[in-house]
Amino acid sequence: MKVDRRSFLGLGLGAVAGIAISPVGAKLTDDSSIWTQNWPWTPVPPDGKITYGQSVCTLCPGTCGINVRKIDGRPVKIEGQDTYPVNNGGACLHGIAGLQYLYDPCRVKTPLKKNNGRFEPISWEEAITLVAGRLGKIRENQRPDSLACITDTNLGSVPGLFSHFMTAFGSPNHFTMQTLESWLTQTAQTLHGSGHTLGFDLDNADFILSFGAGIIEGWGSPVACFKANSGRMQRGAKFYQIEPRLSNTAATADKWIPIHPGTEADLAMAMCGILLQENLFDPEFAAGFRGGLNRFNAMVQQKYPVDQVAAITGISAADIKKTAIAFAKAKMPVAVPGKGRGDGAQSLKEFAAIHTLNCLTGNINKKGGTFVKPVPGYLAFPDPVQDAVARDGAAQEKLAGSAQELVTKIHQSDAPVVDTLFVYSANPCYSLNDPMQTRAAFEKIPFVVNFTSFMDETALASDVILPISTFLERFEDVPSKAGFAGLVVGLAQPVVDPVFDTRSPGDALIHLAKTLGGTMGDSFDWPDYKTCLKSLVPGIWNDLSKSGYAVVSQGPPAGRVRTDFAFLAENPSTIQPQGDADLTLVPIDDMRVASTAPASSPFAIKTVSDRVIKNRDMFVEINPKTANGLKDGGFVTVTTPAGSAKVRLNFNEGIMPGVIGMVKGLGHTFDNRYVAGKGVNVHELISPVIEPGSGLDAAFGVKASISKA
Amino acid sequence: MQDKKAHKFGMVIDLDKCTGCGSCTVSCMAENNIPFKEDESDKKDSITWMRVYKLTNGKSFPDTQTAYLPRPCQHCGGKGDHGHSPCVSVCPATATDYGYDTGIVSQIYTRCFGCRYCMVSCPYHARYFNWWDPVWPEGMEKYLSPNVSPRMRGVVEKCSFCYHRYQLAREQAYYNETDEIPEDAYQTACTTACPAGAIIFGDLNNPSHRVHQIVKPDPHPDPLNHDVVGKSRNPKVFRLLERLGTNPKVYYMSEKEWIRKVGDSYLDGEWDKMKNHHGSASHD
Amino acid sequence: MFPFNFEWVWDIGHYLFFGGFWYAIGILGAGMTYCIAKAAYDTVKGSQDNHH
Amino acid sequence: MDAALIPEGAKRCSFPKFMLGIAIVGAVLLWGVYAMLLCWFKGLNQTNMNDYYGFALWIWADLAVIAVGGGAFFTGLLKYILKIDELKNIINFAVIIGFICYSSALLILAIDIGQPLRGWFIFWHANVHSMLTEVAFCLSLYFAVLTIEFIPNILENRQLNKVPFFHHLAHNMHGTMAIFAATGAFLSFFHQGSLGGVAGVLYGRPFAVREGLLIWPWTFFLFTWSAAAFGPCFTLLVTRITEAVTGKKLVKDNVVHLLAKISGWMICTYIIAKIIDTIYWATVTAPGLGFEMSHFYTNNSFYGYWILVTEVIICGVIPGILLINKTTRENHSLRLLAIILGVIGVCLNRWVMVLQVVAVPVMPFDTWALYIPSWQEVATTILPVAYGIILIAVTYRYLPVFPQERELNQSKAQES
Repeated sequence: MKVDRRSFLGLGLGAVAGIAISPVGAKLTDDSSIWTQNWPWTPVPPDGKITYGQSVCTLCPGTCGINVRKIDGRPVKIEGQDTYPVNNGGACLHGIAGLQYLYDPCRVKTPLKKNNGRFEPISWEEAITLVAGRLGKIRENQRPDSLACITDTNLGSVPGLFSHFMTAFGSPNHFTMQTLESWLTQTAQTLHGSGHTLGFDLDNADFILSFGAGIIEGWGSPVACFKANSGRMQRGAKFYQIEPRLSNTAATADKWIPIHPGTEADLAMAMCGILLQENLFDPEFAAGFRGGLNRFNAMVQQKYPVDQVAAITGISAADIKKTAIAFAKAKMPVAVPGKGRGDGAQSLKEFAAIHTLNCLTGNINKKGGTFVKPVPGYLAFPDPVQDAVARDGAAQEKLAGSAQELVTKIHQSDAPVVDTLFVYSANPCYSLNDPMQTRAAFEKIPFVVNFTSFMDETALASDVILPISTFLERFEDVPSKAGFAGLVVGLAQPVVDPVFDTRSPGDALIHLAKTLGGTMGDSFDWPDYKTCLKSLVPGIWNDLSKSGYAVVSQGPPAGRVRTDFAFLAENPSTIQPQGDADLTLVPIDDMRVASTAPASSPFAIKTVSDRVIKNRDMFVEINPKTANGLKDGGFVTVTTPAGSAKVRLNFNEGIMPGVIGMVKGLGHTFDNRYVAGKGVNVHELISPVIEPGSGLDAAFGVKASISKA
Repeated sequence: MQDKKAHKFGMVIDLDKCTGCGSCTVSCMAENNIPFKEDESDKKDSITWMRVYKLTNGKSFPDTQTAYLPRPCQHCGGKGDHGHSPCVSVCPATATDYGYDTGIVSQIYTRCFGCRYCMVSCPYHARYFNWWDPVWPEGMEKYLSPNVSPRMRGVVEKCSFCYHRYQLAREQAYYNETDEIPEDAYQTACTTACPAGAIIFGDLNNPSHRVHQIVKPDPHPDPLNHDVVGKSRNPKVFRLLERLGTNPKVYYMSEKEWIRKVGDSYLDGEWDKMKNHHGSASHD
Repeated sequence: MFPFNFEWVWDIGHYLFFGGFWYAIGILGAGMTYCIAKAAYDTVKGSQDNHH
Repeated sequence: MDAALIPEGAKRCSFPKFMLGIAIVGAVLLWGVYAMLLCWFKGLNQTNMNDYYGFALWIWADLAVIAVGGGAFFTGLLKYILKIDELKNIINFAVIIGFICYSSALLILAIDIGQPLRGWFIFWHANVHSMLTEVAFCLSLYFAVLTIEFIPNILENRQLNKVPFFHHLAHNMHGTMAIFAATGAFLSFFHQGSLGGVAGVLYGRPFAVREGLLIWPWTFFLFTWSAAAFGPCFTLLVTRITEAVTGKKLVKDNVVHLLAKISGWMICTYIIAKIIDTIYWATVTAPGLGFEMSHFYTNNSFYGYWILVTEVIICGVIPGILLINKTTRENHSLRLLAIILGVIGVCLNRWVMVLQVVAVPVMPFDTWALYIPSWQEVATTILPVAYGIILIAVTYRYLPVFPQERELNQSKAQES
């Protein structure tokens, strides 16, 4: 057949018409829509049986009970546990995002050994043998005290096991990071003798005078504090917040009293003076005062006259007086120390002065008061078995008063101070002031063993990494701490099998001790950590295993409390911020940003305001009056004696003129694109200042200048 | 099966208790399989069904005051509370719908073709578009919940008042052979997460529920603006942009006048005339 | 679009909207059908004309 | 080379020169196509739109091309229904411009939606209460009408017209065109209106919301009216450009003057309505919701009162007056100025009703949101322009678009 143009056109049109009316088009159209609803790269979570697992969150000192919803054994959601006596339902954002830590891109998946600056995977057996070999040599050289250890806290059986390990090994050099709990213990020890710590009955107090404590910024046990804050509104209890910046806590307070940063101790001293002068102290409680109340009184009257303190603090004399009197006249007043989360650099003087206010009111160990309570003693550790080498080593003097002081010492010394360092659940290379110095110090330590779940800054500076299971994958006793009034011990339990080749830190230590053998093996005569834990908590194991927690104490502690004024009567000097620039830079604690280890989760970072982080740049808060023609949002360089950083300005009418603030917990440098590489680590701009006497870092801030970048 | 009596699920958020901690936002993200990107600092393309806004009274130091306002989808009943929410009435493909039995504004992801008209219609910015395909870091997709399907790119999503929890509660009620869904059997993820107890959720139609008791919704239209129904008779309680007539089911509560004022727009001097007007009851 | 779509409601909105729609479709369809048919008819008739 | 396809008696440039022109514009077109493919395959993250700017440059482009494409329906209405016969000399071109505008609008919509493969849900699962549904239905149908109106012109191509069936089809379609045009006018009225309704029904957006008649807010009528008023301006403008490019006079002055005069009166009446609407909105509607007018025009770095003045006075009142006044209308330069201002005015109006609507903060603690389109958005918006130029070039070359072309240029050819 001859195909001419006309029939060709006809055929073409016919074909088009034919296809158009056939079901092919409709079918393809329908298929396309179905395909877009089932794109293979969009995950479809498998369904299954719903079960729940209970555990305790250990991401912060808050120790909240959590409830994990699982689908066919796969955890899908963390929520607060309604019956847990710390948080009573509810959880903070970090805990709720806990599952992101389980699958975190920078989880350490297997033991690692550093070889020429690069990590290579090794087996657990190899790793333990490697560490044991090193430790064996140290003992051969009769220098067990050259093993040091930094843990996040000293409470609970796992830090206890590290302590046990150190003692058995023969080293006094076990340090903890500075936490609110360590401050409180130190304060209680100074004023009431060792073995004490402080708790605050915020649930019942009727007047809370907070010296910068971020009651809703993560201070203490955050969820418990949030609840206390809601509760006090319902009760009509008064809440005064004294701090340089209108924090969220200050914003919900009945009264916000702005104060020049770092002068809180002076204010507290002046208030003590007013209470003493106006005879507003409790004579009955004062009967237990020791160490020179009169001397103390004379000193504060002389050194902290209200007018002078008014000038120092920037609070009017009338306000200081009014506040002090209102506080003293309240039925159940509580003065709360610990700026922000309470774990930053502060001074013992400040803590002691503030707590002295509590002591003067006499509202101690009463409902709605401050609890001077014994440090948790529920753990029954057997005495470690020491050989001669260990006994000699353990008798040596402790190298430093704090982890910060240790690091400073290592950094400054030419001779090796520490041969081997253990780090557990802490990130000193990030969260100590001047982390550059910390990293340099770590360089100088020949062998760093890190027990960690995450490849953080300190892990990167370590030589061997022993990957630790997260709180969702292991057993651990978790005592309440950080100013919580009672003592609740919770049981963290595995809600899921370890996702990677990780172990409980207790198991790792037991394994290590057994490999070392000898008295070390004898000291760690447990088959595994779970058995060990059971034997350590004989009194409460039943409660722990049955209900997941044990209430060891609640309500006011019994017994008389003695108060020793010797420390304050000496009038220790107030630590001044370093430098001579015009502005004072202070770190800001933001509830949405985790400031210590582990770092924030991707979800938490997602909630952070675009006035804190924008793209990769970070903001500093500044009062517009202080900005001197610089623009809101503009780039500036902040310079302090420790260093400088390029940041953006965030005009905030809620920060005192002359003060600039930077959120703590950002500027991580490890490999996690969701969390790290955003902003600046404020610790980079602050050098540590060791407080004489306490050995603690008291650099609460630093003098800074800003200039257009 | 239709419930005998229609529910009207709603929320009261106590802004004085709200600490701005962000737990509600994270709980919502974890519950509803909301993805995250490397950079979430552009809040205009960051999916947060529950977003917490920071409020300020605009005064300078030291009189400045701040507060936080969590903003889920307001589940508007629309003008006159007839179910024609701003978004539902504009969706061309019926991909978002008003549940007359629950008062919940739903979103059908597989129906939505991404025209974004609903987002333009919503003055609360409660609606979010999936500009990207959701991607989880390797292995992290294991925590995804099967109760809420992850969304594909190119569709709009928003808070559903955790509708899947309502379905579970209804199933449970069915097993228990009752029509009644107890107040605590259906609570949204943000409510249960809030550590400050600032969020209260329940049935606004049920006098035994706390939301009803706090809000005391006025069943009659506001005599000043007939589009507004369900105004609170509690002088401390307000709704966002109530004057537009969107009739949200999310109520806010504060003792502070400046916070209540910042919830809506007022002409100069208008606030003082209007602030004490709370529904028809006050005129009785 | 069609009464068998589940979101279809027999209400005034649907009567008016789809009434208008199907009416317009009808007019256009009928008009084009007429034109094509008439053109075909004219072509057949016209081709005879061309042989004149 | 292609002489056999060129209309009889018409002079056209050489084929290589023509192809060179097409190639240049084609390059721009390909750039647009590349951006379009990026948007389809990578998703709308290629744009600078965000959750505040769900509607942005594309929706503006959509509204603008439909507004200026309104010349087709309005000229059709005048020609076929009101029987103003002079307009037969420009109707073909008006239809082609309309066809380009509407096909562009549909293309942009296909790029704009997040799930293009499900775009047909708007028909299948139609929500009759949505203005956008009305837009989609009327737009698609009216595009069908424009295609029907365009077909006879195509069939009049010298070669195609030799096919008897096509010849008859073209003839018959001309005969029935009044019915199609009437349907088109009806559809246009609704979709132009519902595009206005898109903004007007947004009662959550005090900047956009308007009271109205039954279910239709005032913007519904204002949009229809403005499309009818300014559409012919665009037809005249494109005609003028085509004349400039080809260097020929293609439409007689009396036709141009007539259309310009009609457009002028439409603009004047529209702008009076627009001014009344603005005053009512600014003094009654918005304040009733708690908003002072100044809220919408201050506290941001772009949207000021200038935009209102430009849209209503400079690009509304002025072109209206220039076009109703015989002297200014018949002055070449002033007429050109008027139609350019008119086109800018209607485009600005569409911009305001889309982008300023979403830029204005509504919650008292919200902030202004400003936006700059990404290159992908710009390229895909220029794509239809390139496509339009090519289509006009091809149709002008091969179809008898301008019935007066021969007459107007014969004398000229003889003179030279």
